[in-house]
Order: sequence, then structure tokens, then C-alpha cells
Amino acid sequence: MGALGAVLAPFAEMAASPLFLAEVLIGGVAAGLLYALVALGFVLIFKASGVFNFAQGVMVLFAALTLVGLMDRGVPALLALALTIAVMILLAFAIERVVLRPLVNQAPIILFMATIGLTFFLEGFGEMVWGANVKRLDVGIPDTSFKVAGLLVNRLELAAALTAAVLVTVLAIFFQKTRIGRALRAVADDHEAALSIGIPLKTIWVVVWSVSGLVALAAGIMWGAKSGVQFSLSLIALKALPVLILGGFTSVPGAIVGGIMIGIGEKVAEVYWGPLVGGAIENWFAYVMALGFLLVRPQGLFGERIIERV
Amino acid sequence: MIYREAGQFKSTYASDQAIFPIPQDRVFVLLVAAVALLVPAVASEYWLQAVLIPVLVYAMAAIGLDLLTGYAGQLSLGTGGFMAVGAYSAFKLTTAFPDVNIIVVFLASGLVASAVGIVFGIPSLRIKGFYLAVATLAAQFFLVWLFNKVAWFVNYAPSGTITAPPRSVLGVMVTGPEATPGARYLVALILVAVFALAAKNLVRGRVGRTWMAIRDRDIAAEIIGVRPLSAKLSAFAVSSFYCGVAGAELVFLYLGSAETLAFDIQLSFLVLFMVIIGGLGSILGSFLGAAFILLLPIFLTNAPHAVGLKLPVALAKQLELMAFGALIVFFLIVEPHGLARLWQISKEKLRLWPFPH
Amino acid sequence: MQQAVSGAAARTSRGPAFDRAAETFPKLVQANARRMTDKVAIREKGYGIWRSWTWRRYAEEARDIALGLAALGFARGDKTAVIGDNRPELYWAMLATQALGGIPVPLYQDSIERELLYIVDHAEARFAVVEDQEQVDKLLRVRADCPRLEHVIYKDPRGLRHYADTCLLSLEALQEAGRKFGREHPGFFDEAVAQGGADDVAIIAYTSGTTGRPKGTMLSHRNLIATARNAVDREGLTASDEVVAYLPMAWIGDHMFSFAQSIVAGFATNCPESAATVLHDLKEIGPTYFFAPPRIWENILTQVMLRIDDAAAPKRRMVHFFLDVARRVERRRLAHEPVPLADQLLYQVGRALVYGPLRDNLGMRRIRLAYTAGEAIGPELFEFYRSLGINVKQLYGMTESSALVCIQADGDVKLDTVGTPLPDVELRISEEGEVLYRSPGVFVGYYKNPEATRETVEDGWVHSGDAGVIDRSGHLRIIDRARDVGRLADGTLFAPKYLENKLKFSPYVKEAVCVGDARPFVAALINIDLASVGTWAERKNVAYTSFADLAQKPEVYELIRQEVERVNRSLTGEEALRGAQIRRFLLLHKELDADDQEITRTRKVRRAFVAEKYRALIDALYSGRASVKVEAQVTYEDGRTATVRAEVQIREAQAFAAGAAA
Amino acid sequence: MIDTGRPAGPLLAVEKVSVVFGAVQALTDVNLDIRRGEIVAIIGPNGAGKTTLLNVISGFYQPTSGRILYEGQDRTRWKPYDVARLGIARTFQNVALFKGMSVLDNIMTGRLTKMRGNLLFEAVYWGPARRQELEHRAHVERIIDFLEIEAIRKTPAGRLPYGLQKRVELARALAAEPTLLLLDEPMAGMNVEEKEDMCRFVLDVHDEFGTTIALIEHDMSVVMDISHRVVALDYGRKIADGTPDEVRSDPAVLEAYLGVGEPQPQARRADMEVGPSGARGEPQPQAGRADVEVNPSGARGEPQPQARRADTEVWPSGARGA
Repeated sequence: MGALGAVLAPFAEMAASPLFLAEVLIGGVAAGLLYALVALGFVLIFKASGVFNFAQGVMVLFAALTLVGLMDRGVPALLALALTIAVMILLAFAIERVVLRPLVNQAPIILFMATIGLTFFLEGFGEMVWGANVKRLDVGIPDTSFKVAGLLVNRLELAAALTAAVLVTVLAIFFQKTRIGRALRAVADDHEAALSIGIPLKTIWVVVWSVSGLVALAAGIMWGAKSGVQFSLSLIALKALPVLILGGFTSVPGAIVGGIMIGIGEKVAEVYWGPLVGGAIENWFAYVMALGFLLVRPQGLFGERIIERV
Repeated sequence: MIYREAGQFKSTYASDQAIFPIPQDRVFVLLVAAVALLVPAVASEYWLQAVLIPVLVYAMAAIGLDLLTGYAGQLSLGTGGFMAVGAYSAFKLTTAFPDVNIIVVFLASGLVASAVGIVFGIPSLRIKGFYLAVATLAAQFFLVWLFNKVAWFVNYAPSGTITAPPRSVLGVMVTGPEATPGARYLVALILVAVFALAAKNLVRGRVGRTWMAIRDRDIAAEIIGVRPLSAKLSAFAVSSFYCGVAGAELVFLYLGSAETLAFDIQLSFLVLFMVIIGGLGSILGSFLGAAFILLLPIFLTNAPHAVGLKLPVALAKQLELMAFGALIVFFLIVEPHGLARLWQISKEKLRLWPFPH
Repeated sequence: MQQAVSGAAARTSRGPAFDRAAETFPKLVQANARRMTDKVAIREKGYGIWRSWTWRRYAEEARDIALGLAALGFARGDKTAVIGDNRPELYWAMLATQALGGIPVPLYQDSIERELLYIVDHAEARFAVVEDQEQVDKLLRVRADCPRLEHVIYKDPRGLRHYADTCLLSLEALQEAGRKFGREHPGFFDEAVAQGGADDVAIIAYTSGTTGRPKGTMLSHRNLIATARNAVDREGLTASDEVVAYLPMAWIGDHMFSFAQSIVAGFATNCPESAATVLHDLKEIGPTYFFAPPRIWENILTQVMLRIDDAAAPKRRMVHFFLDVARRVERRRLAHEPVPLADQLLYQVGRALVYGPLRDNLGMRRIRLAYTAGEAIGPELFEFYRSLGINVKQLYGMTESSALVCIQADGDVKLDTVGTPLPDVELRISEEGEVLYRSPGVFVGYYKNPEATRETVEDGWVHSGDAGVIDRSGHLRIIDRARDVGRLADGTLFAPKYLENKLKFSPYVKEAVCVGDARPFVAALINIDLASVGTWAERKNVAYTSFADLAQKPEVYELIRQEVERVNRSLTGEEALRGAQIRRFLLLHKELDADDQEITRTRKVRRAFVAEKYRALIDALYSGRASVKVEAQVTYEDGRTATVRAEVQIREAQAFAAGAAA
Repeated sequence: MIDTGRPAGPLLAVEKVSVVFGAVQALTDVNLDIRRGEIVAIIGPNGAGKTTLLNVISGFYQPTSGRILYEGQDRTRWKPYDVARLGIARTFQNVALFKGMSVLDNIMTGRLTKMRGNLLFEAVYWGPARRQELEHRAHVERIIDFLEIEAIRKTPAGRLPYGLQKRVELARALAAEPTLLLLDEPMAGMNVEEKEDMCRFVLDVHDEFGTTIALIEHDMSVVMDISHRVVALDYGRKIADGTPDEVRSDPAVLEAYLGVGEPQPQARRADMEVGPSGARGEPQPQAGRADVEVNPSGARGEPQPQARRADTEVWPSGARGA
């Protein structure tokens, strides 16, 4: 009874303090949007090239490092941003040329391992160029809170959430409305069909890796502004992975909704149940949550019923 | 070229299905075994401690992961977690029952890991491929977190580390501070040899075919009569057993003491690298992969010195990381099927020499 | 030049003393079963592994078959047709037939119904022991025309379960019936065997015949045993040798090597798993004793060269370098000249790097003794294998001589001879240049064809039909078929087969037919090798649609022209034949095919038939025209036929004067 | 026909089986009896539901309604691996060999239902585990001999030409010693010679082992030659069931194949040759049934797999020796 009571107690807590709950939920949504942003990077690349890009996390770090590094060297913020974008696009070209093209038609697991290799390389490279110490990234928005209808809202988190929301919308439009976006969707379903549209696979890969790089940059800026640009940034990729189980490797809406769900779930669990088990459960809770969800709904969030053919 | 196969004919299925059907290979294997047994007599302590022991220990883990990923086709990123289970089980068991032979403790730890592996293998019945890979991360993070948080696992040691207590086999100290590298090496060698043989036996027989059937064509396999539940969970069980024993060995024979950090996600990736670089679906590849992945950083660390380059420590570290990553990518491009395939091709070339194919 | 030569008198010291007059194969096998009870007599690859039978089992299996046949009413003198791939059971069936005083008649397994019908009917076979459904089907279809055929026994019951024909019986059931019969009639078998005598006919071997109907050559036990024993003695074969039985059982050579010699010497015969696996099984067994007609040596060489040409350039060059060294060394050895030290050293290196592995890969590493015969072997081909260290020797013989007349002795090997006579063999050359011989192996006569027998045998001397000379060292040298050797219009000697063999050494030439008798010059019809020319064309980016198309490509003509000129150049060193160089040639638009009767089933060109069939082409060769139109009937695999029209090109080839040899 | 002395009644009875995928009705009230010892051919245009029917029989799809009886026992909801243990084996339309394994191992895998497992014994390759490996190898070798694939037994299955792969797949199915053998287009994509071989093998299997065989086949000459009974499907419904001659002249079948009396969609493959070639009908240029036209892949009733989220293949398919 005691153990069960301890497990159930947080519900009473929630009911007792709805305002706090709301704050927790808002925090969860904000974190969730960031997860969604990182997850989007995965989804874009996976959808277009079938590559499980483990380097997405290190791309976040690398983008943020580059931006901060440039700003530290006195480059104006906007120019630094433009330069970083250029660097990320250049990186996409380099990856396509050096890693993807020679490995075309290899088994997905080989490509996956190659992206882990890429992770090592970028980590070493980033640190070599920009140094290994923690850097502050000032985006001009103070990390302070204000009250709205009795709720404590963090300015930075709000800005991050808004940016994420805007980015997600832009990407959705990009996929729905532009020619290349449609080609990207097609390529995910059928490589040959995509080729018949007339866009070379090579171009598609460069585009998705560039877009993923930009998404990584956005995530890097927001995360970096919040907790400083440091090595641990590359680990947020791991946080985005449960989102992929939940939302699917190829679903853009899945990544967004999944991200928010994971963000909220994780925050709630951390705040209300974490103390019961000594805390620090955010490392694994998201995974367990995603798995639990799968047991109930095997096809995931937006997956259709799977009909396998023989 | 070396092979002389004319006149080697098989008159029983047993000889036709032998692991090494060609006599020349049997001779070669015996030679390797003899050399491996004689190594402690000649190798320096550094080589034993820094190279040979870890190669053997990691090879054990790589075999475990290879059974799961290479043979049964279930991609796992939870190796570190399963190894942690083995290590902490061994620690708990040997401190609780100090009189039990440490080898028995290792095996028992493997069984514990095996049970944990089955539990975390359950999602494989529902999901495949990268979904499963991500799901196995749950095992990785949860298990490491568990051992970190629950002080019982470390016998409430304030440092949070587990330390290998001194234990002997046949009167020779094999773990703990007094165990010589040679003794630890021999234990690791014998364990990995025996279990590599067992793994080979498994994969060439009924259960191996079940796993490979699931890997190659899961639907056809099911229609042939393979039960996915038993096929996949047996793969998780056997694989985790190997990882568990490897985890115990890692602490008891190699590191001496460890905290949970030793079993983090990096370890999972390291072992996965070994399996991929070694060659999926090859027991031999697990050894080659382990050797390659462990020797590469040693080589990279020493390379600048060798050419007389003096680099700042931090820069050397970063360059090493870059070189490691770049070499991995390079290797995957050059030989995506791994060292075992290279070995196999060279062997075929030798057998067919002077013909190219 | 000598006109006659004889082999040494046979030694008689070997083996236990037998009553030679009563010696038969069944008795020898009984003796083997006593002397070498547990020595392996025969192996067969079946179900993926090699199964073996000792001499005791060999004797028992044959005995059960014999008793089974007896139970069916087999009478002395009855014939058993034996049809199928080389299978232990079929060898036993032959022995069983002999044990009962009957005569086995082996047939080619790929015979078409018409051929089968003729032989089964002519031989008056009452029994047939066959391998499988395929042969049963053929026999059942011709059975109406073979009234004497009563029982068809099959080894493999597969697909025959529902055949209701009462003449059918499985070998297993036959053996079972035999065992029962044996229990009921103890002593029957031994008595039947004891009744046999050395002069009983042991086999009727039908010769495929390059002309006319097949003739049934009757060979007695004495013929075969004496010949086998003489060869075994002279060549030093022992019970520990291994031979692979892969050539048709109906061919006298296989009968001699896999049956007669195996029984006489006690060595093991190995039967491959299937026709498709022969080369693989050859490698597994690694025979010590091997026979192949030039065609097979040639095919293997072509394969070797094609595979080596696929190797990376450095390796290819290395292999060719060492093969050249080997050839150089072998030439000196054959000429009994000293080999330079440098070459000796290089040869040792080459042995480690190339020859040894190559021999091993071909399954020829353990070969102590290998023969080629049937027709002349290209000297380059012969040199190639010998240079690898394979003891290939030429032999000469024919069905009428129990397969063997002459063999090159170890250490006395020449490129252009077929060796010296075996013990007890007398040899002479007739006035007309034809080879005549007399030996204990000379056949009893042609079955039901005394006229042909009279034509062939004169006072015990057999007319071989081959033109040959005996050289100073007593070696026989065959030039050609006696009736094919001709003279050009100007009187120059012209030996078509000699030229053809030289042409066929090229991997690109599969068959060649040379004409020139009473003509102003020699011309050649060449059949390209689709596999190797096709590969060559792919490498050269020459696109082609069919055999006919490929054969008429200018690039291919150029390729073959070089080969023809290579032959011409090599002739310049031969005094007698120098004048008969090939001046014009064409590439045939279709492959010569046994189904079209252009070549025999043993793949010998039917010269007369080809000359007649392609008369228009031959006329064109001598007309000076640059091309000729042909129509050909093509038979597709499904039996449909169609007429193909093609324009066949004709090219000139350069002739060389003496001393022009490179 | 083979008299096995078993109880009367069909070996397998499909009773009013319907299969629905989302909005697609793949099978509608299909009844089918497969009698012991017969060879039944299932024919029908592409997308008629033939493969779906086999999938339902082998337990891979669950029928939406209806029952399946095997030897009189209801086994409608059985899983494929349990169906395999009943003695039903099958081959697949697009060869489904285990490409990473040798031919021998592929066929050995077919004997799984006959093998018993004991991980411990297997790990030491000793005792019953070793014995069973060798015994089953001997059995498999008989099948190899039967199907004449001696020359390729150690070749990785993925490296074989298509025709041989089909033969190996048949071998794998035979290894299970099935009572009922389901063959999904065993001769598709083969040349004349390979087809003849395959026909012979199918007949030999029937003769030799008394196996009941149900096969899907397009080549009408093959169907006429080897089957005792022909069942025709169209749009997921059974439209004919009878002897080859009856079905050949059945108006519904003619219509399904040729669109006689109704405009024929061009997208529809009329790859069944019925009677003399003149009976094929003139090409019909008009647009026909819209549902066929919009789905260029021709698979009607059986939806293409959706972008399947749980099916990301990760390992190389190449052969891996160990």
C-alpha cells in the first residue's frame, strides 16, 4: 500500500496545485518543441535517403560552436549567422561527396555506422577549431520569467518555442508546396519514382542535409542560449530518438506531436515522480514511455495499419 | 596457393560439416592456439594489459552482439547496459558468495544478463530495424541509471565504484590487485575461446539457421515454422549472456574497478563498431573487429610520436578523434562487409590461386 | 624408318598363379574379394558425400544382381544392355552379366532413340539395366521394335512409381530377388562363375563409327585381361591408385580403365555425383591415374586461360611468365637437352607460385599417370600439361585392340608420337602406310558381321585404318586417318587432321575442317568457340546477337586469321608438310552438332558428311569469291526448325616460307 | 489419386472466407476444398486475390470472416508457424530465400519443424543436437538429389540465377515433408526449359510423396497439363471450379481474362492463353474498369505496403560466411 501510495501521490499533488502543473506542462511543451526540432532533422534525412543520421546531435553542437566561435571573434551576429548557414550547407555538400556517395546502395546499418564515424570526426573538428570550453551564447533574450494569468513563463523558452513552431510550419509548407519538397516526399516512398520527377538523388541529398543542418543550427542556438554551448549539446540527439519511435522515422507531424508528448511526459515524470527514485530519470524515461506507447498502439502515432505482402 | 585440396574428399556428413573442413585450416588454428597460449611468457606487461586482455574481453562482447545483430538481424545499442548487468551481477555474487569459483560467478552473471536481455528483447516482437535499435537504448540508459542510483549494487560503497576482489582459480590469483596480467590474460583467452566455439556451434546449427532466417526473410521464416518469439528472444538471451560475461570480465580481468561511466552509450557504440568493422555475421570478424578498434587509437596516439611530432595534448586528442572517425568512414567505404570478408576473400584467393575467382 | 616393332614379352611373375585359360573378370573379382577384402574398390559421390564399397561388397553386390537376373531366367549367352552415367551399380550389372556367362552391351547414355533401337535390337539384348527414368522412357518407346528385350531394370526409381509396364523392375527388387534365389540355390552362383572361360566374350562394345552403322566389337575376357595386365605391369599401376570414371561407360577406354584395369590391379574407381559436378568431384578425389581425350584437355586449358585472363594485370603477367618458363623447360626436357640453371631455378619458383596451385585447383596434383588418346593432341596443349609437371602421355589404341596398342613409356615421351607397343603387341606398317597390329588384345570379331571382321583382320593382323610411321626409336607416329591423308594437286602431302589439331589449339577455335585433297591449296572451315570468342568480343566491345552474327564479324575474322597464320608459321619447320599451308578460310555460321550428325557423339568430325553438307562453302573457298550465301536448317531446343540465311565471308591467310618461323 | 487411408472429406476447406484491407475487399466469400492427393491450380487475372488466398491458408493473413478447416479441424486463427507444423508448406511469388545462407542451409531451415531445440547441446554440438544435424542433412541431401541441385549445394542462395532460386525454394518447402504444398507461381519468369523442369518436379513430387498441391499459375498450358482441378478467381470471388477443360470454356473465366462482352482495360494483362490464339479477342482501346487503370502496378485488392514504419531493413543482404 505504501509503495502504491507513493506512486499515486503525485496525482494528488497535481490536483492540489493546477497552476504549478500548468507551468510544468508549458515547460514540457517548450522542451518538446526543441526535441521535435532535432527529431525533424532525423526525419528529413531518413525520409529522403534512408540514413539514420546519428550525427544529427553533433551537427547541433557544431552549428552552435561555429556561430558562437564566430561571434566571439567579433563577427557581427547577423553576419555570423549567415556564415554559419554557409558552413552548414558546405558541410552538407562535403558529407554527400565524401560519405554518402561512396556508400550509396550499402545496407542502412553501414550508413548508420558511417554517421557515427562522422560524429567522432565533427566532434574532434569542432573542438579543434573552436575550443572545448563552455561558451555563452547571447541571443538578446534574457533567461528570465514573467507572469501571465498567474503562470510563470520563461522568456527564453517562449522564444524558443515560437521559433520552433515557426520553423516547423515553414518546413511543412516546404514539403507540401515546393517542387523539391514534393520530390523529397516522393523519394522516401520510392527512389525510382523520385528520379522520374527529374531531380537527381545527389541534389536531394545535399538539400536535405543542408536543411537538417539549418534545423540543427536553430536547435543549437536555442539550446545553447539556454544552457551554454558545450559538448553535452551533442547528446540531445539521444533525447530526440524516443520521439522517432513514437512519431515514426518518416513522419513530419509525428516528429512534432511526438516531440511535444515526450517533452511533456518527461517533464511531468521528472518533476512529480523523479524524486521518488532519486532523480535523473530523464535519460531513460522517454524511451520507456515511447515503448509503453508502442505496446498500446503498435503502428505509432501516425502510422497506418501495416499490411505486409509476401 | 598454400592450400592443397585435391584429394580431400568427405565420406561422412560430420566431416563435411566440420567447422574447419580443410586440414590446412585446422593446422593453422592449432598454431594460432599454441601461439596464444605461449604469449604470456613473452609479451610485456603493457601489451598484455593494454592490448591483449581488452581485445579478448571486447571480442567476447562483440561475439555476443554479433549473434544478435549479425546473425539474428536485431540491431541493438544496449550492449553497454547488458555488460553492466554482467559486471554488477558478478560483483554482487562474488561478494555475497566469496567461496564460489569466479568462473562460475562469471557464468552466473551471464545468466542474469541473459534474463535482463530477454526482458529488453520483448519490443523486438513488435518493432524492427532502427526502431528496435532506438528501443534498445532504453535498456542502455535505464540499466546504467539503475546501477548508478541504487547503492545496493555497489554494496553501498561511497565512491560508487565496484572493485574486483581477489579470487583465484586452481590456486592462481586471477582477479584483484595481485593477479598478474598473464593469469588474467589466460582466463580471458580460455573463456573467449570456449565461447567462440560455442557460438560457432550455435550459428552452424538449428538455432543459427532460425536466427538467420529471421534476419534474411522474417515473413518467409515464420511461414516455414520459425516462431519469432522464441527465435528473437533466444537471440537476445544468448547475446546478452555473452555480453554479461564480457562485462564481468571487463571489470574483473581488465579494469580492476569501474563505475557506471564505463558502461555508457560509448561502450555500446564501440562494440557495435567492432562487429561492423569485423564483419557482421562472422565469429572471426568479432575478434578482428575488436583488435582493430582497440589498436587504432593506440596507433593514432603513438603515430605523431613515431614521426617525431610533438603536439599539445588537447590537439592530439582532437586529431585522434577526427582520425578515428575518418578512418571508420573510410573503412566502411572500402570494405563495408568488414575484416572478416577481407579475410574470406584472401582465403578464397589463396584457395583458387592462380585463378582470380 | 622402321617397318615393324614389337613390345616386350609380358612378364608373368605378378600376382597369384591363375589358370590363364579360365581367367574371367568375375573370377578376378572373387579373388580380389579374398585378397583385398577391405580395400576400397569403387566410390560414388551421392547425397553430398563419398560412399565406398570394398572389393568384398563389390563382389556381393554384383552377385546379388547376377542371382536376380538368374531368377528372371537369364541364360548363358544372353546380353544385357547397360545404359547410364558411370554408376557402381551399372559396373556391377556388367560383372553380374559376365558371371552368368552373359555379355554386357554398354550404350552411350545420350543416345537418341534411333541409335538405341539399332544397338539393342542388333545385340539381341534380353535384359537392360539402366540408370533412371530417362533411359527407361527411351527403352519403352523403342521396345515394340526390339522383340527380344524382356526385362528393363532401373537403378533410380524416381518418377517410375506409376509405370505399370510389367517388364520394369527396380534394381533393389532385383537384388532382393537375387538374395532369395541365392538362398534357394546355394552354390548356383559359384558354379555359374566357374563355368566361365577366358575366351568367352566379355563385352560387345559398339563403336560409334565415323561412317556407317555402329559395329559390335566382341572382346573376350582374355583380350581385356591380357591387355589390362600388360598395361598395368608396364605402367606400374597398383591397388593404391585412384581413377575417376567420368567418360561414357560405352566407350572402351572407360571400360578398360574403370573396369578391367581396376579389377586387375585392384585400384579404386570413383564415380562423380552428376555430369554437372565432374570437375568439382575430380578435385575432391584428386586421382592418381587419369585419362582424357584431347577435347577435354583442351576444354580445361581454355577454362584455365579464360580464368587467368580475368586476373589483375600483374598476376596475369606473372602467371604467363612462369607458364612460358615451364614450356621452355619442358621443351628442353622433351628434347633431352640440358636445362639452363636460371631456368631450373625459375621453374622451382614457378612450381611454388603457379604450377603446384594450378594442378591442385584442377584436381591434378596427385596424378602420377595421365593419358590422352582418341585423336592427336596439339603439341602446345600436350606441352602445357607436361610443363606443369603432370605426367601426360599419349597412347594409341582402339576398340578392336581392347583399347590399347601403344603407350609412351615414362621418361620416353615425345610430342608427335603415340609411344611404343605394349608387351606382347606386334606392330607394322603396310605398303600403303597403314598401321597394322597383332596382340592378345585383338578382338574376337564384329558381332553378326563376319564380313566386316574379314575386312579388318588379316592373319591376326588388324588394319587400324590409320596412316602412320614408326620412327627410329621404335615410336609409332600417327599422321592421319589412312583414307583422309591426301595430296594437293601438286603432289604435296596433306594431312588434314594434323592441321586441324594445330588450329584447335587456339582457344577461339572449337572445330576445324581442312580440305585440300587434289586441290591447288589447303582451305579451312572453322567453327569458332562461342564461349571464348564471345568473352573476347565483350572485352573488345563488339556487340553480337547470335552465333551466326558473331562468326561473321570482321573483328572475329581478323582474330582467327592471326590464329591461322600462327599455324602456317609453325608448319614451316616441318619438311614434309610445309607446302600444305592454309590459304583461305571461312568461319561457319553454325556450330557443328552431333544432333545434325556433323560430329560423332565422341565429338569427332564426320569429315565426309561435313564435306558433302558444306559442299557449296568448299566450292566457294576455291572459287576466289569473297563471300558465299548459305541457307541452314536450324533446330531449336523445343524441336521447331527454321531456315536461317546467312552470308559467310571468306578470307585469305598468309603462307610462310621455310625459316620464317618466329 | 493417392489413397492414404485417411478419413474422407477435403484435406483443407476454405469456407466463405472474406478478407478486407481497409476499404479494399480482397476476398469475398471464397469457398475452396482441396482434396487429398490432388493438384489444384488457382488461376485469375492479376490482383484477383490468388496470393491473398494462399496467404490466408498459410495463416499469414487472418480472414475477416469465414472459416478454414484442416482435416476437419477449425484453424482459422492459427499463426503461420503453427500452420507450418500442420504440414502446410509453400513457396513465394517473388522468391523468398534466405540470401545470406547457402542452399544447403536454406533447405535445412525448411526442416525446422522436424527439429528439436536444446541450446546447451547445440552450443557444444554434441549428443542429440549433433545427431539431429547429421540425420537431417541426410534427409536434405535426398531432396537435393531429387531436385538435381547437387552442383550448387554450397552456393549462397543469393548468388543463384532466378530459375535455380525457385527450385531451391521448392526444395526448402519439400524439406518440411508437407502434406499440402502451396506454390505461388512456381514457373513465373522462367524460360521454356526451366518451366519444363519445374513441371516435371511438381509432378514428381506429387507422384513420389503423394503430396497434395495447390498452385497459382498463369501459363495455361502448364495448368492444363498438370492440374486435376482448376479454380478461377476474379475480383476476390471464385468464378469457376472444375476440371481444366470445364474451366477453360467457362464463360465467366473467358470474360475475366478477355473482357468478352465488355470493354477491356488495357492495363489488364491477358497473359492467359485460352484455346486457339484467335479466341483472344481484338484489342479494346476504350478505357475500362477505372480501378485497374488508376493503379498502374496492377495489384488490385492487395494494397501496396504502406511506407511501413516498422520495417527498416538494416543489415546487408550479402552472403556472409562465418
